Amino acid sequence: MAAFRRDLFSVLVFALVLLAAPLALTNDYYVSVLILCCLNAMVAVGLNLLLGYAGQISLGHAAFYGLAAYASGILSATCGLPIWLAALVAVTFVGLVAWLLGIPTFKLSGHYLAMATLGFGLIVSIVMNEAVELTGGPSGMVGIPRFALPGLSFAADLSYYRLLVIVLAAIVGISLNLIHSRIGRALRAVHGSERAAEAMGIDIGRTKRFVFVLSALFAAVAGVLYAHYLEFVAPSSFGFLYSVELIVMVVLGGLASVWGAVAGAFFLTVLPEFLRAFEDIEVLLFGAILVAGMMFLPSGLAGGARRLLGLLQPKRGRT
Amino acid sequence: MNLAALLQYLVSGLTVGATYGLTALGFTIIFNTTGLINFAQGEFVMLGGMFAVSFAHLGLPVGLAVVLAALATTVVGAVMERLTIRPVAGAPAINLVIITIGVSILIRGLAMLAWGKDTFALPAFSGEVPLLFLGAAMQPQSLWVLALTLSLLAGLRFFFSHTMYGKGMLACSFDRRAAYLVGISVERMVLLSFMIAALVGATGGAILAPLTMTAYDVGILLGLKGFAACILGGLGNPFGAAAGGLILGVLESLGAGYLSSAYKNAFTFIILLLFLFVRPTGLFGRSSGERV
Amino acid sequence: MRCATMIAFTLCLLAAGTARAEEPIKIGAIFSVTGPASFLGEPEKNTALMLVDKLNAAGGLLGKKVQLVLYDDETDVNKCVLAADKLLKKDKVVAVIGPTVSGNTLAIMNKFSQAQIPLVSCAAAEKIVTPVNPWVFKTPQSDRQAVERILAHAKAKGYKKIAIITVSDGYGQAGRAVLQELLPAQGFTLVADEVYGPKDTDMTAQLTKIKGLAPDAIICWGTNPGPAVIAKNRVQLGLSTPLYQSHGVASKKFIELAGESAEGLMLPAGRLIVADQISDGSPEKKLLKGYIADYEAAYKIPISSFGGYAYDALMLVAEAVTKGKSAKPEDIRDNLEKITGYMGVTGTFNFSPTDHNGLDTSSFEMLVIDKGDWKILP
Amino acid sequence: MSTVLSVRGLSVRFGGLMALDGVDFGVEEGTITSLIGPNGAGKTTLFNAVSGFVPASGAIELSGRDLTCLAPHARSRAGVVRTFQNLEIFANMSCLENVMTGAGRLSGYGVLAALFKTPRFWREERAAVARAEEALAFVGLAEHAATPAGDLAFGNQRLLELARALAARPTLLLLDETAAGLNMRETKALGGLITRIRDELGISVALVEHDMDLVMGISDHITVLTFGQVLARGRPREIQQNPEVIRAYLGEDE
Repeated sequence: MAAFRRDLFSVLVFALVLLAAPLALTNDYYVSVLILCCLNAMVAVGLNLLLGYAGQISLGHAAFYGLAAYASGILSATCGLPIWLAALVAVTFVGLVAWLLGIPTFKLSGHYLAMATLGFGLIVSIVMNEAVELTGGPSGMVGIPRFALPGLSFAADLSYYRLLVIVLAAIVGISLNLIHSRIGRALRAVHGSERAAEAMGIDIGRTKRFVFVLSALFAAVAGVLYAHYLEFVAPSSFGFLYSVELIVMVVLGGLASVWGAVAGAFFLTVLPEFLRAFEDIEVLLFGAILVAGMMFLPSGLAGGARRLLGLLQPKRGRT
Repeated sequence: MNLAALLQYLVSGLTVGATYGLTALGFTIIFNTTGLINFAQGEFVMLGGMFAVSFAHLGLPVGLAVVLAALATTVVGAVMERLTIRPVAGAPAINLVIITIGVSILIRGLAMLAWGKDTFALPAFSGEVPLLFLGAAMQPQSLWVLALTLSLLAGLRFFFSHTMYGKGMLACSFDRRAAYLVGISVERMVLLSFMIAALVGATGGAILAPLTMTAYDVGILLGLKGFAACILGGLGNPFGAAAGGLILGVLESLGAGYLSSAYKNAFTFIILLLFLFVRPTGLFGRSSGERV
Repeated sequence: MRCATMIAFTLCLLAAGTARAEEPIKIGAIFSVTGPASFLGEPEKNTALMLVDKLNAAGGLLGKKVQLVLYDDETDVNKCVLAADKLLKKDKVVAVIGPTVSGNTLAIMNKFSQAQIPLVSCAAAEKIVTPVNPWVFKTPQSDRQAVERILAHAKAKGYKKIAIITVSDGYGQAGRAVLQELLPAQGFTLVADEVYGPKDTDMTAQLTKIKGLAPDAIICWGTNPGPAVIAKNRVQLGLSTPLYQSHGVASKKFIELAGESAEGLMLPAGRLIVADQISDGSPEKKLLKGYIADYEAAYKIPISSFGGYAYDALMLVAEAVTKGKSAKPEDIRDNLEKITGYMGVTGTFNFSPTDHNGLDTSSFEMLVIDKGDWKILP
Repeated sequence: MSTVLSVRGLSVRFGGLMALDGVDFGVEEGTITSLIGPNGAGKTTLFNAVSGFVPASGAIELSGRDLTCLAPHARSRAGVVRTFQNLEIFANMSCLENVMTGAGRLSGYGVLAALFKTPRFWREERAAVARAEEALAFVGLAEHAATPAGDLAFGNQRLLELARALAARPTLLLLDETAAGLNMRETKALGGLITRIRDELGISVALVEHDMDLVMGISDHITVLTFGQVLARGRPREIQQNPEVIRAYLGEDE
C-alpha cells in the first residue's frame, strides 16, 4: 500500500513538473526537444521492463517503434482511416508481431537472443527501405496527419507535448504498478535465476513473452505518436543505431529502475543539444561521456541518485 | 542454370564472406577471454585500413604500411583495455558492452577528425588483373584475403590449443577465479586478448582496403556482419566465426544473384534467424553465454 | 552642464541608431556535416561560411552584416527537425538554406510554410518542388534532367537494352524511380533493375546477373564509394558494356577511388568540375574559376562539386534580398520567385511560381573519364 | 499413511550414458525420505526428473496425479517445490521479495488486477506478504526481510531458499544438498528445521544429502542409489547395517 501511494504521488509530481516545464523555458524550441525526450522515454521504460527487470536483451526495439510509426502513417495517410483507429490498429499490429516473434525467439538467450532481435530489426529496416510503394523508401513518407482525437486537436506543439506527458505518465504508472506486483516479482525472478523461477511455479516462457509484448506495445505507442508529431517518417530513424541508443538510455539511466529509464532517455536526448556548441568534437564528447558515465556510475543515473540519497539520509529501508 | 554465373556468385560470396569472417575472428578472441562482445571491433578493422592508407601515402611500401598499421592499431587496442576495461573489471557484462559502444563512438569520432569523411583506396598488393577460372573472375587481392583468413584461423587454433598464453586465455573465459587460482594473470590475458583482437582486426582491415576501400565509418557495418558471423558459427569458436562469415557472404551473393539484390540482406538474416531457432547456439557453439 | 547632458543623450541616440543598423540579417543553414551525407554537407558548410565572410567583407546586404546560423543535422531526420525548429523559433532567421539530403528536406518543409519562412534546399528530389510549396525552393538539378541527358546520349548511340543498378538510399531511390519511368517512356527496355546497399563492398553478384542479360548499356546511380566499386567489379568481370554513372560521383574522389577502372565511364555533371574546359571569356567560366580559387585558398583542400548547391542557395537568397531591398521573409520569398536568368554555379536559374528549381538539362554536360580526367563529350 | 510421491521405472539418458535406469522411488505422507549414494549416482538427476528439469521416461505421480507431461513450473504449481544444490536465490531482490515469489504460487490475480489494484490484488498481496513473513520467521530470517538477498551470508542464503520454498506451501519439498557448505552448528540447526517442517507444517520432505549424521538423524526412510539404480531402501538403522551399502560407500568414498 505504501509503495503504491508513493508511486502514485511520484507519477503525479512528475507529470505536473513536466507540464509546468514549458512555462520556465524561454523558447518554444525547447518544447520540440521535450517532445522527443518523452517519446524516447516511453520506449526506454518499456525496454527497461524487458532488459532491466527480466534480463532479456532486445536489439530490435527500434523496429517496433518504426513498424507502428509506419503502420499508423500508412493507414491514416494512404488508406484514409481516422487517426485514432489507425493508431489503435498499428499498436495492436505491433503487439501481434511481437507475440509471434517472441514464440521462437525466447528459446534463445544471451548473445544469441541479441542477434535474433537484431536480425529482426535489420529485416524490418530493409523492408522499410525497399518496399517503396508502401513506405516511400529511403527518403521517407510524407503527408501523415497530426495526431487528433474526435473533438480534440493537438496542432500546436505545446498541446501535443501535454498529450505526450499524459501518455508517458500513464506508461510510467503502468510499469510501476506491474513492478510492485506478483508479475514484477516474476520478471525479476526470471532475471535472477530461470531455474529457481520455474521451481517457484513461474512459467518463464510466458513471462518473457508477456514482457516482450508489453515493451513492444510501449514502443508502438511512442512510434505512433512520433509519426503523427513529425508528420513524416523515414527508415533511418528506426535503424540498428537507434536500438543501440535505446539500450544505452536504459543502462545509463539505471537497469531495473523505471525512473532511471526516464532519466536516461531525457539525458541522452538533451545531451547533444548541449554538446552542439562544440561542433566537430561533439561526437567525441558524446562517446567520452558514455564511457565515463558507465565507468563511474555503474548502476546508472538511478544508482547514482540512490547513492546520493543514501549519503543524505544514511538509514533508509528499501529503495 | 548458368554454371559460370553460379561459380562467380560463389567466388564473390567467399570474397565478401572473408571480410566478415576476419572481423568475426577478432570478436572471438575477446569473447574467449572475457565473455564480452567488443562493439569496437569494427573500429579496429577501420583503423587498420586507415592507418595503412596513411602510411602508404607517406611513401612507404604497401607491405610495410600494413605491418605498421597493424602495430599501431594493436597499441590502440592495448590503450582501450587499460583505460576503459581494466579499471572496471568485474562490472556487469552489459555495462562493459556499453563502454565498448562508447569507445567505438570515440574512435570513430577521432578517425573522422584525423582523416576527414572521405573514402580512401589502397593500391592492391599484386595488381588488379583479374584471375579467371572456369569463367569466374576474381581479384588477386581476394586471394590475399582468403589466404590471410585461413592462416589467421590456423594461427589462432594453434594459439588457443597449443600455447600457454592461448590456453590461459581460454581458461579465463571458462572461470576467471579458477584461472586466477592456478596462477594465470587474468589481467594480462585480457590485455593480450584486446591486443591480439586489434592486431587481427587491423591486419584484416589493411588487407581488405584495396578491395573494399575504407572510410572512418566502415566499422559499423563490418562489426554488425562480423557479430552475425560469430553467432552463426557459434560464439567462441574461431573456426565457426570464419565459417559463419563465409556462409553469410555466400548467402548474400546467392540472394543477390537469384532472388533480389534489394532484399539480399533480409534474405540472409531470415536464414540466420531460422537457423538460430533450430540450433540456438549456432553451428559449432558450446552452451550459450548467459552473461548478458 | 545641461548642454553636456544633451550632447550625451544625443550621442546615446546615435549609438542606438547605428547599433540598430548593424543588427545583422540572420540566415539559417542546416547541412549534414557529419553522418553518411557528410561528403555533401561538409563542402556545403565550407562554401556557405566562406561566402558569408565574402559578403560581409563587401559590406553585407542592404548595409547590414549577414549572420549565418548553421546547424549540423548529422544526416538524421530527428536532428534535422530539431534544427529547423531551433532556426524558426529560437534564432528567428529570415530564410534558411539546406538541408543537404532529400529526406530531411521533405520532413521539415511543412514547418516552413507554416512559419512562412523561405527554405532553399540543397537536396535534389523532385518531391521537394512538385507540387510547388510556395515557401520551398531547391538549387540542385532534378534527377530527371540528369537521366534525360544520359538517355539522349544512349539514344544517339543506338542503345536499346538498358540495365540499371542503384544504391538503396534516398539518392538512389530517386534516380531509380525516374529511370523506371523514363526508360520505357523513351523506348528503351529495362532488362535488369539491381540494387546495392550504401556500404556494400562487392557488387560482382549484381553485375554477373546483369552480364547474363547482355544489355547494351548499364546506368549506375549512387554516390561514393559504391559506384567506384562497381567500376572496379565491371573491369574484374571483363564487362565491356558501356557504363553510365550519375552526377552523384562528379568529383575527383571518384576517379581516385576507381583508378584505371574509371576510364571510359560517362556521366552527366555540372560545369564546375570542367571549368577549365569551358570556352575562355564566358562569364560562367569567370564565376566558376572564382569560386574554385576562393574555396581552395580558404580551405587548402581541392574543391568538391557538391558545395555549389550551397553556393547557389545562399547567393539566390542574397540576390532576392538585394533585388527586393528587403530582408523580410515574405519579401525574400516573393523576390526569389521573380529571379530569372541568374547565373549560379550549378546552372542558370529561372524561378517562377510554378518552377521552384529553375534549372533545365542545359545545366548538365555529358562527360567521359579519359586518362584520369574529365572530358566534355560533344 | 498414503504415498505423496510415487516414481516408477524412471530412466534418464544423457547421450550414451544412463544416468537413471528404471528407478522406483517413493515418499510417504508426513515423512522425511532421504536419497543417498556416492557422487554421480544420479540423486540430483532424480530430483531434476521429478521437478521436470530433465526429460525422463517412466511414471511420476504426486498424490496419484500424473506429472510426467507437465512443465517444471506446472509441477511446482501442482505442489512439488524444490531447492537447488548450487544456490539459486534471486540476488537482485530483497529477502521478503524472494520469499514472496514462492508465495506467489498461491496467488492467481492477473495483469489487469495488478494494474488497477483490484480488491483481489490487495487481498492476495497481503496474504503473500503474511505468508512470506511467516516463512522468514520460521527459518529465523525475520529481521532480514528488507536486506538484498545477495548481501546475506552463505548459510543464510540457504535458509532463504528454504523459506522461499516453504512459502509456496508445497505438498512435497525436494531439498537438494541443503547442508552443503554449512558448518556443523548450522547443519545441526538445519536438521532441526527440517524435522519441524515435517512435524509443524506437515510437509513431506525428500532429501538429497551427503552428511550422513544429518541423514541418519532425521530420515524416516532412506533410498540408496548407485550407478543410476536403487541399491537398497529402508529405515536408517537397516541401511546402516546393509552390507551392500557399506561396500558401495567404502568402495567409493570412505
